[in-house]
Amino acid sequence: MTGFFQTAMRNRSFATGFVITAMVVLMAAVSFLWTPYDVTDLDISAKLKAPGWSHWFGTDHFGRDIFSMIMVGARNSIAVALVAVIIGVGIGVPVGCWASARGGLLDEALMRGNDVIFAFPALLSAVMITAIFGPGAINAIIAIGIFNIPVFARLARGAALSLWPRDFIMAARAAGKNKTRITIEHIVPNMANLLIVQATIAFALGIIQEAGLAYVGLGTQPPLPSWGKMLNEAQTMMSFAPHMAIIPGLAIVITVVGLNLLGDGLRDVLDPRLVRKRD
Amino acid sequence: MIMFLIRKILWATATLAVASVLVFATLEIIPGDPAQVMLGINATDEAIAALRQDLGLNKPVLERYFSWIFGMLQGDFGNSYTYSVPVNELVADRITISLPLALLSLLLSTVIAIPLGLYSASRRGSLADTSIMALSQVGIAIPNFWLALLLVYFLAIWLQLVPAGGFPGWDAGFVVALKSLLLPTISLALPQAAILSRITRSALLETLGEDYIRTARAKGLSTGATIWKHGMRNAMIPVLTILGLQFAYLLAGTIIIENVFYLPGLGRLVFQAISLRDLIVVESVVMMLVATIIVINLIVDLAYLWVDPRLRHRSA
Amino acid sequence: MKTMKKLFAAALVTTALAPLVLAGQAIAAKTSLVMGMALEPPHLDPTAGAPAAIDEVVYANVFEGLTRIGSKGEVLPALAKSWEISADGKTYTFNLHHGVKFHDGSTFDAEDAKFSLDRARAEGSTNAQKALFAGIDSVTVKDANTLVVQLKTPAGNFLFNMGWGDAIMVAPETAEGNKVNPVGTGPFKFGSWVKGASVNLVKNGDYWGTPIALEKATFRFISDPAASLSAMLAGDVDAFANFPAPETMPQLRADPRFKVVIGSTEGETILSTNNTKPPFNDVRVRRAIAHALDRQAIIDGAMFGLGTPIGTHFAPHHPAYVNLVDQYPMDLEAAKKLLADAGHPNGFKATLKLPPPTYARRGGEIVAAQLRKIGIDLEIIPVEWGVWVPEVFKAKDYDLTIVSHTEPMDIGIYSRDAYYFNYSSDAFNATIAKLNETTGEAERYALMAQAQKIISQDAVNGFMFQFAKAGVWNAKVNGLWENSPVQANDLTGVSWSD
Amino acid sequence: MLDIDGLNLSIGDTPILKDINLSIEPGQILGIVGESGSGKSMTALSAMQLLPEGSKTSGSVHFNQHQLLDADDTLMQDLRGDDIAMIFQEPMTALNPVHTIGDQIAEGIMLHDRAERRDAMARTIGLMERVGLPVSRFPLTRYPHELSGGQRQRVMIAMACAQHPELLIADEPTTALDVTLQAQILQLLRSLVEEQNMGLILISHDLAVVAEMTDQLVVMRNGEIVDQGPTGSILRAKKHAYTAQLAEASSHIPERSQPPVLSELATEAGLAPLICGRQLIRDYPTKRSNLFTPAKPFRAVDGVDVTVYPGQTMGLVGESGCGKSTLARMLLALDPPTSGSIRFNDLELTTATVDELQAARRNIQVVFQDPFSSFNPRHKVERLVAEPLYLEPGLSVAEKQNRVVAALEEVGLQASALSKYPHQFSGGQRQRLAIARALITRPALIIADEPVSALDVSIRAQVLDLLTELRERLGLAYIFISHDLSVVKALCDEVLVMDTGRIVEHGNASDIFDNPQSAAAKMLVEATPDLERALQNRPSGSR
Repeated sequence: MTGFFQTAMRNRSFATGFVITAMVVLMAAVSFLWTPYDVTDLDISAKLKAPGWSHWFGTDHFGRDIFSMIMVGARNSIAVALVAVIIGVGIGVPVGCWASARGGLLDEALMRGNDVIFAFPALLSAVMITAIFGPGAINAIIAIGIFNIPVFARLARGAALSLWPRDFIMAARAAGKNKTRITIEHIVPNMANLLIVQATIAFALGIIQEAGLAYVGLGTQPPLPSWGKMLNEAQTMMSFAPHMAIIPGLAIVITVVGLNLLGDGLRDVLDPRLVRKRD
Repeated sequence: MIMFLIRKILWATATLAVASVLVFATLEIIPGDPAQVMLGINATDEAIAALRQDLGLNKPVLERYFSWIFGMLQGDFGNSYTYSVPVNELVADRITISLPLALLSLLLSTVIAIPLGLYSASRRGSLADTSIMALSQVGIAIPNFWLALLLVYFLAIWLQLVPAGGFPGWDAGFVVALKSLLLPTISLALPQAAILSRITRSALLETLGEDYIRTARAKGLSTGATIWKHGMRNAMIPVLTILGLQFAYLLAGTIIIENVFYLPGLGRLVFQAISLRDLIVVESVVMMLVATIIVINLIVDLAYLWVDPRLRHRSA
Repeated sequence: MKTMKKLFAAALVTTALAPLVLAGQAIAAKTSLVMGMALEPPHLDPTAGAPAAIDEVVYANVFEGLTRIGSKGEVLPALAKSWEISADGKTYTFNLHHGVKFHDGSTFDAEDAKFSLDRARAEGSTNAQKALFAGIDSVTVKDANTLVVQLKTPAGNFLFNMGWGDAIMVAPETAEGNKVNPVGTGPFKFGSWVKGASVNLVKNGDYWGTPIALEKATFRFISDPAASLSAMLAGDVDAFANFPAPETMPQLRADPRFKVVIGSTEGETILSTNNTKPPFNDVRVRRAIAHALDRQAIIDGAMFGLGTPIGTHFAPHHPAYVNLVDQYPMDLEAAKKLLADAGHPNGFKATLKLPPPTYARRGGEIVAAQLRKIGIDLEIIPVEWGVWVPEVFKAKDYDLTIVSHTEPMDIGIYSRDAYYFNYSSDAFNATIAKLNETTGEAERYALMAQAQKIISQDAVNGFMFQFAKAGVWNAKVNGLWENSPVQANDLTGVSWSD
Repeated sequence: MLDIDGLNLSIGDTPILKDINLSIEPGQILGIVGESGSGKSMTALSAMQLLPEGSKTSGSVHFNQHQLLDADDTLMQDLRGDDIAMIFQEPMTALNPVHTIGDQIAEGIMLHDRAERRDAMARTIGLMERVGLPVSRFPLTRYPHELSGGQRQRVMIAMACAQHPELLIADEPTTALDVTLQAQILQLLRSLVEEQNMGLILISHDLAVVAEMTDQLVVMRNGEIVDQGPTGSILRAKKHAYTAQLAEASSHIPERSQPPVLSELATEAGLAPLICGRQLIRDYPTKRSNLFTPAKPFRAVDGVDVTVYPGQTMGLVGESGCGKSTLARMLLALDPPTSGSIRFNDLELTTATVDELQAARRNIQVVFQDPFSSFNPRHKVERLVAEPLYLEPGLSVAEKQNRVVAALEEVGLQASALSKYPHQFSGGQRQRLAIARALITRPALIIADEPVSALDVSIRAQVLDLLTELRERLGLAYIFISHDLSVVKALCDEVLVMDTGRIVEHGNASDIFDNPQSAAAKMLVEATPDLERALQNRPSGSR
C-alpha cells in the first residue's frame, strides 16, 4: 500500500488532488472538535465584517464567522456527497454485477429500470424529491444518491461483461465456483479501479449538486451552515459584502478541483484500462 | 434497422409508462392542498371544498391517473390549478425560452469545447494542452449558478452591458430577447464546455492510439489529414453521448439558472408549480421532459449508427 | 483564462447592442411603468382568492369597490360617491356615480353592485373573505344609482370592509372570466399576461374618474430577492412597492437613481404560538419566550433595521396603538426563572416551522438562536406555503411559526374560535364583541387599547415587529404610495417627471 | 534500394536496436526472423519512420538516394504508401472500421496521384480483383467488419500495393490467420513481388514461413543481428548457434518412452473410455432478422462423437471457428450441450447434480491459450494455483500450500514463486503456472486449448516437453486443441480433424499427417509450413 502511495504521489495530478482533498477533509474533521467561533451563535452587532484578523474570512449578515462556517460546511458537503456515492455504489454495483452474471431477461429488466431513472431530469427530480419529503441533508442525500445508482450499475455491468469471457473466469468455473463466488473473487476486484475513479468523480459532482440544492433552499437546514446556502444568502449582499459570495464559491471550486484531480490521478495510476468499458 | 427502431420505440413507451406511474405516485404523497394554497389562509372550509370539487381533486386516485394519461395521449395535459389555463399553453410559453436557451448553450459549449479538445489532443503535452486542460478542470468545478452570480454582478450591474435577468419576450425584438439570454447561456455553457473539451480530447487520443491510424500514416497521410479523416469520426461516439446527456440536462436542469435570471422557463415553471402544489402542471411537464429525454437518447442512438457502421450491423 | 476570454467576448457583443436597447427604453419610459412584485398572482380575480398578489395588481387599477382605502388607511368614496348610515347603524344607503362603464362597455349600476355583494356572500362562493359579508342581512336596489345594504347587527368597520379587494364590483356577464381576463371599472384595462413573467395593464380611455398619467403599466414578477436587486440596479424595473431584500436598502439609498421610502404596513410579524400545545399552554413559558426575544436584534438581523418593535398585535401607526414593547423587556434571567417555575429548568425541545419569505426564514434563525440561550432548543423546519397553510394554519400541527399578519385591523382574529393560535379568552372575546357594535370613534379606540393589553398580558404570541414597507423606485417616478394600509399598488396617481 | 547501415535505436533510455546493417534489392524477398522482443518490427518501422514517440536513432537508413532517418515529414509522406508500403500484423484493427474498404484503398491513390475519385475507384476495383476479392462479391461499399480476417488482410495488401511501391514491408502478415489462409496470403505476396518486381521485407517468427518465402534471411535476437545471408545456406548450415536452436525448436518433437495409446488397441484390451461424448450438438441463438421469421440458431457443434482413453492424448485440429473450443467447453461441463451425452468414467455429465459435477471436475482440468489472460492479475500465485482446490473442501491452509508447492515443482518452478503476481512471470512461465493449476487436483484428463500457439518457438518446445513428460509420469490423458498440425503431430497419439462443427477425420497422428483423407485435413496438411519440406523444395544455394 505504502509502495502504491509513493508511486501515486509521483503523479502530479494525483499529488495535487490528494493534498487539496486531504486539506478539506482535515478542515471538516477539525470542525468537529474546534472552530474559531461557534457557527450557531449569532452576533448581529458584528455582522458583514470584511476579512481581517479577528475573522479571517469575515462575517456574514448574522455576524457569524465565515471561516468557521466554511469548516463546518465542508463537513456537510463531504458527508452528503460521500453518502450519496455510497448509495450509488452500494446499490448500483451489485445490480450491475447481478445483471451481467444472470443475463437474459433479468439483465434487460434491470437495465431498463436504469433507463427509467436515467430518463428523469436529475436536478429537477432532486428538487421534486426534496420538495416532497421536506428539505434537509438526508433528503438531499437520497435525491442525489438515487441518480448515482444507474451510473454505477452501468459501469459495473459493462466491466463485468468484458470480464466474464476471460480465461481466468473460465478457469474459476472449471474449478467449480458458482457465479456469486466468482463475482466476489474475480469480477469485483478487477473492476475496482474503474469504480474508484468513477466514485471520485461522482463525489465531486455530488458536492456541486448539494450546493445547488442548498442554494435553492432544499439542502442542509439552519443552524448548520452549508456552502450552497451561504451563496444564496450572499447574493443580495454582493455589492457591499462580496466576500460572502466569493469565499464559499471558491471553497466549492477548490474542493471539486481537488477531487477531480484525485480522480484523474487515480485513473492514470491504477490504469483502469485493465478492463475496457463497453456497453 | 427497422427492427432496431421498433425495439427502441417499444422500450421508450414502456419507460414512459413506468415513469408516468412514478411521477403520479410521488405527487400523490406530496403534502399540501392546491385548493388551500389558492384560496389562502382566511378561506372558509366550504370555499375550499367547493374549489376542490371544481378541480376534480375529490375523484378517486385511479380515475384521476387514467384521465390524466388518456388526456395526455390526446394531447390534452389538463388545466393548471393555479393559472387555470391549459398546461399546453403554459408549456408552449415556457418552451420558447427553455428551448432556445438549451440550444444556444449547447451550441456555445460545442463551438468552444470541440476545437479546444481537438487542439489540445493534437498538441498533447504541449503548454497549450496542459493549460487548456488545467482551465477545463476549473471549468468543471465551477457551479454554474455561482458563475451566473459573478457574471450578473460584473456584466449586468457593474458594467451595465446586459440585462441582469428577466425575459422581455421575443416580440420585444429578437436582439433584445437574445441579449437577455446571453448571460444565462454563458453560465450554462462554460461548465458544460469544460467537460466536453476533456471528453473530446481523451476520445481523440484514444483513437489516435489505434492501429488504423498507423495504417493511415503508412499510406502517406499527413498528421493533420490522419486526425481529420481517421481520428475525428471515430472519436465522435463518446462526444455524442455527452452531447445527448448535456442537452437533456440543459432542457430540464436549468431551474437554478432560471431562478438566478428569473427567466420564465420550464424548470422555473415546475419549481413554482411544486411550491404552489399545482400538481397537474408538475406531472405533465415532468412527463414531457422525460419523453423529450427519451427521444434525445433515441436520436443519439441513431447518430451512433450513422457514425459507426459496426453498430448498424449489430442492431440490424 | 478561457472564462475571461468569454467574458470579454460577451462584453464586446453586448456593448455593440447596448445603444439600441437603452435608447428604446429611454423613450418608452415616459408614460409606462414597470412595477416589480415578489409573487405572481395565481389569477386576477380578487373575489376568488386570498393571495395579496391579486389585489396588488388589480385593486384600484382594474377593479374598484364601493369605497376605497386611502394611503393613510382612511375610508374614501369610490364607485359610491356618498352614503348615509341609519341611526341604529344597521342600514347603509350608497349613492353610486353616474355613467360608470365596465371595460367591456356595459354600464355599472346598482344591479351590478347588488350582484357583486350577493355573489360574494352566496352559498358555496369561493370568496376568501366571506367573513366580511357575514354581517349583511339583505341588499336591495332602490334605483339605478342607489343601493341599500341592511346589516344584522351594527358593524363599525363595514365601510372599511367594503374597501377590501374582496369586495370589488364586478359585472354579472364577465364575473366568471375575471380570473384570466379581469373586467372592472378601473382606470386601467387588462392587457396581457405572460405567465411566470408579467402582467400588462393599459390605460382605460373612457374612465369615469380623474384621468391617469400612465399609458401602460407592467407588473413583473421576481420571486428571488437577489434577482430583484439586479433587476432594480440594471433598470429593468422602475419600482418595487415592497422590496424583498431589506439588506440592500443602504446601497439603494446611496444610489441617486433611486428613491427609497420606508413606509409602514399592516403586517404584524409575530412568533405565532400554539397556545393549547404543552408546554406553550403555560402562560409562564410564553412569557419566558417574550422575555428571551431581542426584538431589535431580530429587526437588525432579519430586516436590516427596517421595522418597528411591537408588544402586541396592532399597527403602531394606528391612532389607537398602545406601546407595550416594555411589558416583557429582554431579560434572560427572568426568562429562565419563568421556565423553571413552569417546570422546565433545563428548557425543552420544540419545532419552528418557517414559511418561505425572507423575514420568516432569517427571523427564524435568529429567534432560534435567542431561545437557545434560555435552553429552548428549536428544530427549524422550512415549509412551502402549500404545506404551511394546511399543516400549521388549518390543522394547527405546530409549536411555533413566524408569519406576518398583513390584513388591516385584524386584532379580531384573536377572538375567532379555533384560530390557529388556539387562543381563547372570554375577556378578550367580550371586548371584541363590544367593539363590533360600537361606532363612536373614541369608544372604539378605548376598546381596541383594552384588546391590545389583554393579548399582551397573555403573551399569546411572540410579538416581534411591525413589517416595514421598503419602497424603492426610480427617482423620477411620483405618486406611488409610501404606506400600504391595504394590499394594493394604487397606480392611479403615478407619473414621471423628467 | 533500401540500405540500413549501423542503425541504432533507443526509446527513452532503453536500447532497442544495436548496429543493424541490412539491404534489399528490387524483386528480392528479405526475411527477418526472431522471437518476440528481438526488434524485428522496430527495424521495419524505422524504414517507414513511424517509430513510437521518444525514440532516438543513429546510423543511416538510405532508400534510393534519400536518407530516411530524421527525414522531414513532407518527404516521408511522399514516400510512404507510394514508394514504401507496409502491411501490419492485425488485420482486425489495422483497417478503419468507419470507412468503406473502397474509400480506404482509394485514399492513397487520390493522395499520391491527385486522382479523381472516380478514377481512383476504378483502379481500386482492379486491385480488389487482383488480391482475390472480386467486387461482384465484395462491393467497395463493404465495411471492414463485414469481412473475415483473411479478406481484410487482402484489403490491406491491395491498399499497400495500390501505388506499385518499390518496397513492401510485411510485419507478421499471417500470424493472426489460420494456416490455410496463411498459405494463400503468402502465395499472393509472392506473386505480387514477381509481377511488380518490388522488394519485400517479410517479418516473421516462423522459420518455416521464411524458409518457404525468402531469398535473403536476417536472424535477430535482442535487437541485434546474429546471423544473416542467403536463406537456404543459412538454414542448412545452421552455422550460428541461435539459428540452429531456432531451427531445432520450430520442428521439435519431444521424444517419448512409451508407445502411443491407440483406440482400437484400447478397445481390444477392454479398457473403459475415460471420457466419451456421443452425438454432441450445440446451438447458439442468433438475432432474428425480422419480426416474423423466427431466428434460426447457429449450430457450432453438429453431432460429434469423441472418445478418449486413460493416458491417451487426443489431438483436435481444425480452422478457427470450426467448433473446437465449443466442444472443449462442453467436455469441461462449462457449457451444456443442446443434445447428446457426455460420460466421464461412469458419470453422465449432462444430467449430473452439482455435487457429482464437483467430483468430476477434480478429474477434468483445463489449460488455456493466452498465458496473459488466464490468470486473475490481482491474485498471487499461491492463490491462483490453489484455485481448483476449491473442489476439495476441508483442506487446511498448510495442506493447500504444500499441494501448490508440489504442483509448482511438477512444472519446474520454485516455491519462491508463491508470493509473486502473474505479471512478474514470462509467457512461458505463466503457461507452466497454468499447467500447475491444472495438475493440482491430480486430474485424469487435461483439456489444453491451443496451449502453445501464443509462445515463441523455443518456449513452445520446452512446454511441449513438459507436457509429454507429465503425461508419462502421471499417466494423464490430454485433449489437445490446436490449429497447428506440426505441434499436434509432435504430441498426440490420435487426431480428430474438425470442420464446420463436424468430425471429418479420425486416425492416428502420423497417418493423418502423411496421407490425409478428408479435404479439410488435406488443406491443413498442405498449408502447414514445414521447415524440412521447405528446404527440400528450394534449389540448393540461394536463388
